[in-house]
Amino acid sequence: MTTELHNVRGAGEAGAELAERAKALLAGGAVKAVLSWRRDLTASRLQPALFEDVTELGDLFIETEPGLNLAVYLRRAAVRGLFPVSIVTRPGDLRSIVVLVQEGQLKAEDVRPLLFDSDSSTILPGDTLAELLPWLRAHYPARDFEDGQMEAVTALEKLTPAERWAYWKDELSRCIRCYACREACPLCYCERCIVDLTQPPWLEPSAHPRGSLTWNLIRAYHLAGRCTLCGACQSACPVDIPLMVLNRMLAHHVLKEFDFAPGLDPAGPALLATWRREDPNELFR
Amino acid sequence: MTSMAAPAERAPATPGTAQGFEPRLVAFVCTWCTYQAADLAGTTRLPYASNVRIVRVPCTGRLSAEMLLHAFTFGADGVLVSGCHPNDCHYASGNLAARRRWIVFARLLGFLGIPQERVRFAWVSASEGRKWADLVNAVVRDLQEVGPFTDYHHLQRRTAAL
Amino acid sequence: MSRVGVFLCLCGKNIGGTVDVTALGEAARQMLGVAHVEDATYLCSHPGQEQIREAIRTHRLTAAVVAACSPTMHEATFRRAAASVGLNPYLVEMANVREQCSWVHRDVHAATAKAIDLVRMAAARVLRSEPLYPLTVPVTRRALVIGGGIAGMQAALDIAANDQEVVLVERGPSLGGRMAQLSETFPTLDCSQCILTPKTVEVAQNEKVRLLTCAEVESVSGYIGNFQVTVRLRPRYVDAERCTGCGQCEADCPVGKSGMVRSEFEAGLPQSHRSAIYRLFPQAVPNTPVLDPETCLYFQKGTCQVCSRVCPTGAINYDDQPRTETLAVGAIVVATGLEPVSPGIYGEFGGGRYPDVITGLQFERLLSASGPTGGEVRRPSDGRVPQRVVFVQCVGSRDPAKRLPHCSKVCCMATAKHATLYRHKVPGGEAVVFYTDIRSPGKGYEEFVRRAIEEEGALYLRGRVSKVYPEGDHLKVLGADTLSGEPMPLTADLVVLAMGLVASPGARELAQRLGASVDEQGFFTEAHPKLRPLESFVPGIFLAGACQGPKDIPDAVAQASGAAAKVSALLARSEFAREPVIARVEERTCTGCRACIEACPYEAIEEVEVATAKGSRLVAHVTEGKCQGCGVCAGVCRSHSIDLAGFTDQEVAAQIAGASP
Amino acid sequence: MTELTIAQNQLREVVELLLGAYPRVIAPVLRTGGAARAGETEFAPLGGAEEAWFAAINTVTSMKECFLPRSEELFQFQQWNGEGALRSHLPDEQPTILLGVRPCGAASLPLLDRVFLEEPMDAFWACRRQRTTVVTIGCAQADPFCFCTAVGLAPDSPVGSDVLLLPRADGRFAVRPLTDKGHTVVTQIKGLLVAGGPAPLLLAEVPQRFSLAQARAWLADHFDDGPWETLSLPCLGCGACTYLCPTCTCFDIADEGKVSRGERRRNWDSCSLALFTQQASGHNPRPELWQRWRHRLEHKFRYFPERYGSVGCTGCGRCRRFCPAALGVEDTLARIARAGAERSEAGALPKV
Repeated sequence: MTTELHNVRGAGEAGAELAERAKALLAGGAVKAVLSWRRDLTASRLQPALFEDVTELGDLFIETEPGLNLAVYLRRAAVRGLFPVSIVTRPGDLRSIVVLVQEGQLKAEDVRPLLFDSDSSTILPGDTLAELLPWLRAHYPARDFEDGQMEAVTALEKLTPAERWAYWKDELSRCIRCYACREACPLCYCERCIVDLTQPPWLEPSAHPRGSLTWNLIRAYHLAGRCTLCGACQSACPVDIPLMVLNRMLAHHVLKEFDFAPGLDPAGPALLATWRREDPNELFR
Repeated sequence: MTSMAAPAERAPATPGTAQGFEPRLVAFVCTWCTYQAADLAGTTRLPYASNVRIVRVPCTGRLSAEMLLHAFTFGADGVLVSGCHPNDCHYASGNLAARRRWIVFARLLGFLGIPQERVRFAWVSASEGRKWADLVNAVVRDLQEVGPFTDYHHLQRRTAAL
Repeated sequence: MSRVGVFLCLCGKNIGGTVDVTALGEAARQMLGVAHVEDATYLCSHPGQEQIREAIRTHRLTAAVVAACSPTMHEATFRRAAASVGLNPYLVEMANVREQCSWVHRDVHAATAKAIDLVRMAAARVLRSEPLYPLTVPVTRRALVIGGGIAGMQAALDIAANDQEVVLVERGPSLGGRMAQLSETFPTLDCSQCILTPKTVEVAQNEKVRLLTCAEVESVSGYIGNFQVTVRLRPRYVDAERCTGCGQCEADCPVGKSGMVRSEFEAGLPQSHRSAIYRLFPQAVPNTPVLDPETCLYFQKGTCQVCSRVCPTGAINYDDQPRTETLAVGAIVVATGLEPVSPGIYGEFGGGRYPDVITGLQFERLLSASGPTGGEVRRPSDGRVPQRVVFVQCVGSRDPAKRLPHCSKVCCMATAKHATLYRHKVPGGEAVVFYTDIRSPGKGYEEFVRRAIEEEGALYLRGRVSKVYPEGDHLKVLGADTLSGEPMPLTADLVVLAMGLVASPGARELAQRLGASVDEQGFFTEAHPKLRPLESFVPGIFLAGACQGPKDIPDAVAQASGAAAKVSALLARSEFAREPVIARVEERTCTGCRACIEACPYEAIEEVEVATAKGSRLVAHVTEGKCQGCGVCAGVCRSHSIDLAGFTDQEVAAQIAGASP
Repeated sequence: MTELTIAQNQLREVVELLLGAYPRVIAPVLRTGGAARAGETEFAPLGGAEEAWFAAINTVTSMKECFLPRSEELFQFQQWNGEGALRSHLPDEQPTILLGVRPCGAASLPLLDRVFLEEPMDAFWACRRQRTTVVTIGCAQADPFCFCTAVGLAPDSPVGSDVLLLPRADGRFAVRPLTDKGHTVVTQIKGLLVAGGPAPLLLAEVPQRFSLAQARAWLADHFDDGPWETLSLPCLGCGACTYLCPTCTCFDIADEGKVSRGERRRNWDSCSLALFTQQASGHNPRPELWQRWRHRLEHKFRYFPERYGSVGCTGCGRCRRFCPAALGVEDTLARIARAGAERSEAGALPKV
């Protein structure tokens, strides 16, 4: 059953190149460690791993499907102690690193990202944010909304509010409040999540439908203009809640309304901390 | 502890007077513009629906999305946010920062299927007592149409008998 | 244990006539934390206030709810009453049951139900309130005025008149600003220099005013009452202590004799020139010349040194160095003025290309008795007296296409003045004015314009000019009379463009250093367009004169005096008290994401390093003196790690929950 | 020897009979909706027999939830000046049948009984346990995450079940009532049962990938010096494994509403979450993620057996199957068991 969901991707050509690039960085002393994947106990899924030794790089794998975002490990003391580190990323992952830099959580010089592009199945040239940003900007945010990616969002938008409410009530009632979505998100780095605040208790901590609905609503809202659509939250969710539908809807909304796309400019503004006089005013009577 | 007797406080529980459903409306207003407009409606004796309960803050920029949800959690059928008109903010740009926030938040609520009648936003300046009265009447009327927000209030308890 | 007292005001029949105060009192008695309930006919009266004081004492109340009129009306009254018997004033909360209840609802049942909710909300809120104490901020009793034009000088003199120290910083070598360049002033046509010079002298002689010329503000830190300003002083190369202002250096400078360098003060008129060591104008204050190393032969080629040889007092110092000085001031007045738009952006008029197409400011210098022509109107190309002058208005004003949508306000009057003075000086000459609308509000202004038209014979044409080009030794002006709809081609000897006005160069950079903001034309933004026109967004930084928008002399002077009054009020005490409604950071949970820093309209939040168990990290820190208490930071903080005293999360949450039974 | 059997394709008829006999029948149902994954099931009260779905290897959330809901109201309260009132909410006592549990799920019940039925006894747990009959279906299939055999269980373990249905090679289940409640069930469905001759069971192969003894020995020795930071590196510190775990019992008590009126609820809580051990003083005895991962292992494989005599794990594999980072207790146990084995050979602490 679940083995199909987390396919192990063979190293392949891109994998071989990745190993070489990682090796060069590690052997050359440019980084102290490489954050990538290795196979788990039964070779069923890939598991994050920190490689400090060149001789171990034979175990290095790359997860080519969107899912766990290794950038989440950059806040770990064990990893920070090894800065600068190289980190294997997909575009959404790399953009989350850009947001981390923008929000003062990370210094650009502490990471040497390697970027896997699933469209071309290649590891792109360059291993610094500065080198990789032009490629990101050339392809994003357009790629986030092309092809069938907006299908689920559009389908929901065609429903009546009552139908949408029923849909989300059903989906979100499944939430067990394990916060895997939060812990898997590189941008959910709050020292104390709003949901854990008890004085005042803004959000109900209980896994009843209302508590779970408000939790998931606020989670998405707190990522508005920040979420880089890496998909880590949804893939982490043990009960398979379609969180990416919410995230993608908001990402598309802020692009349309505010011409805003996160994770492309480490010196850019934060969407909800800034404003423009020409922001739309239709909502207000 | 005695039984669940209703305390005297609860006697006149339902706001408003008219027959039928009387929605509970919580309004978050800034102290410089809309609160003054509500005062002006009072000094000019403009009658309007009694369903509104005002929470006063310095600036609409002070409000967070959690506060609006909190109002629903505590029984509101609708929420209204109102502050100074764009460019008239006492704090220069607090309402402009708020505007972005509410555009995004309202979009999210709409996508979840919460009817737009339940969360309203307006700019009402200190001189617009009439606009305030009309606004409250209009919002209350809309809420009467969409009915009580039992979808949310009664969502709490898990129905599956596990 | 909290003991809340609830005080219900009947306000005669104002409240009591609509709200069933007895039922309200009974309901209030059931509310959690309420220890005492009483009512009165008029709580705001002296006996009413005494009733509150007495109840606070007798029932040992720890907080109070006053259900009465709007807090705008009497919050201060009741808070004072509570404070007088030792209850912190911020533990008094009002429930607005008059303006927002009894006056707007007629049904007793509904109004009473609402009043109960409002009292419950207030009681729930005040249970979560905490005592707050006024913040006191020490004040450095010295002001800084930036800009030595008429506004800056007026502000400095007015502040000094209150016996307060002022430092006046001027970028140029001497005082006077734009006004010094004007020939006569509208609508009285008195000589600009004549009324300006006494002011400049007064500034120079005032013991409370310290004048720094060739000086620019390099950086500003701190906040209201406590600014640290670093000023950069460019070298003058002339020792002011030794210089007697005899003018020998200026007269003998070979650069001046060569006529190679046009005078900036003369608005770059081709007839004008200056020396490499010079004063802007003869009456300049200070009267010490300044040496311009860009044009000085010694600095450029290593030769000459004529000035040093001819100086009778040995005041020339080629080794003079730039230096910086840090000033501690409590308030800042910005008076950096304006400048005309460059005519070059209107290629169709040929300004800057054809010598006889000049700007209004250049025409001022042609008219000025101290100007390059000695006050005779002679055209730059050949020195002939122009027989027909065409004045074009709104060049660089009211032009959204050039991103100059604003009206420059003074040009209509300036052009009327120019036409009048031209007609005085060249009695047979024709003055033709192309105008958009004539804007002449101001005392005696409209009369002045009418005089120019009716008595001085200026020909006013409502219309636009599409092109100016040379034809022989004349200029062809392609105008159109928009009233008749007729094209109106004219031949002219001289064309004067009434250039639009924008903020002085560097205003935007200065605003950044000050933390203030400017609009698209570089004009400083006032804290409120109607009610706080003299204040910038930054507390303690005030605006005077044309840095805020185009202004004529009386407006600039009036605003300067107003700003000075604000400064003097601030500097009158060694510390000032302010409302304690400010933001505060919970450092333990702040992640340093910078959202609040970006969102704060006042730049009141900065990153500071705090020690942690594992080293240190950056968190937000609120500068109390800068924070204005809007709470935008609190609204944007995802982890709610920044809160607003007086409107805390706890208080607002309790109030919201209190709205339901 | 003969035993009671039923055809494997007659399960729906069983459900129908039980629906007639018990007010509440809970069984795995196919999850509707979802983002990406198909074929997953969860326990839910059945509206009709057709809803039951026994094809999945296991449900996503464990059957624990039928006894310890993710969130439940304990009582409602109200207080006003000087007075207050409570209204308690014990679960109903309607007979309930829980059908389609796997042996690794049923086996957790005796473990949890020790926790909840100890004094002071948990009335909510006791009530639900008392009313519920557990019908377990042995496993004909396993996936790479199943590891019941490593913790002393098997695809046909009877522990905790009232009735055990075991797949036989002849396409029938062997039906084995184990308790009085189980016999009652058999009576209810006796019309479908046939006495059959002996036939071999067709059970899943669940390889034993580590030695529990070696892992426990290592745990006992390396609380302080184990390479915990390395072992726990993939762990994100979420609560997914604990919430899906059939033997995790931790809960939090939360009041919802306001001081004057609200309800007290019991919610699942997780030792993986950073604030789980946060104290009012601000002190947190397990602030680091690796400490929490260590605690989870030590609790299940050292403290639990020390106190109750058996490990607090049934090898269901959910913690690894659904871990966002593909970690899970088996991963760590296998690594440390290997380390324990190598150590006993080489006498030194090997790299994990």
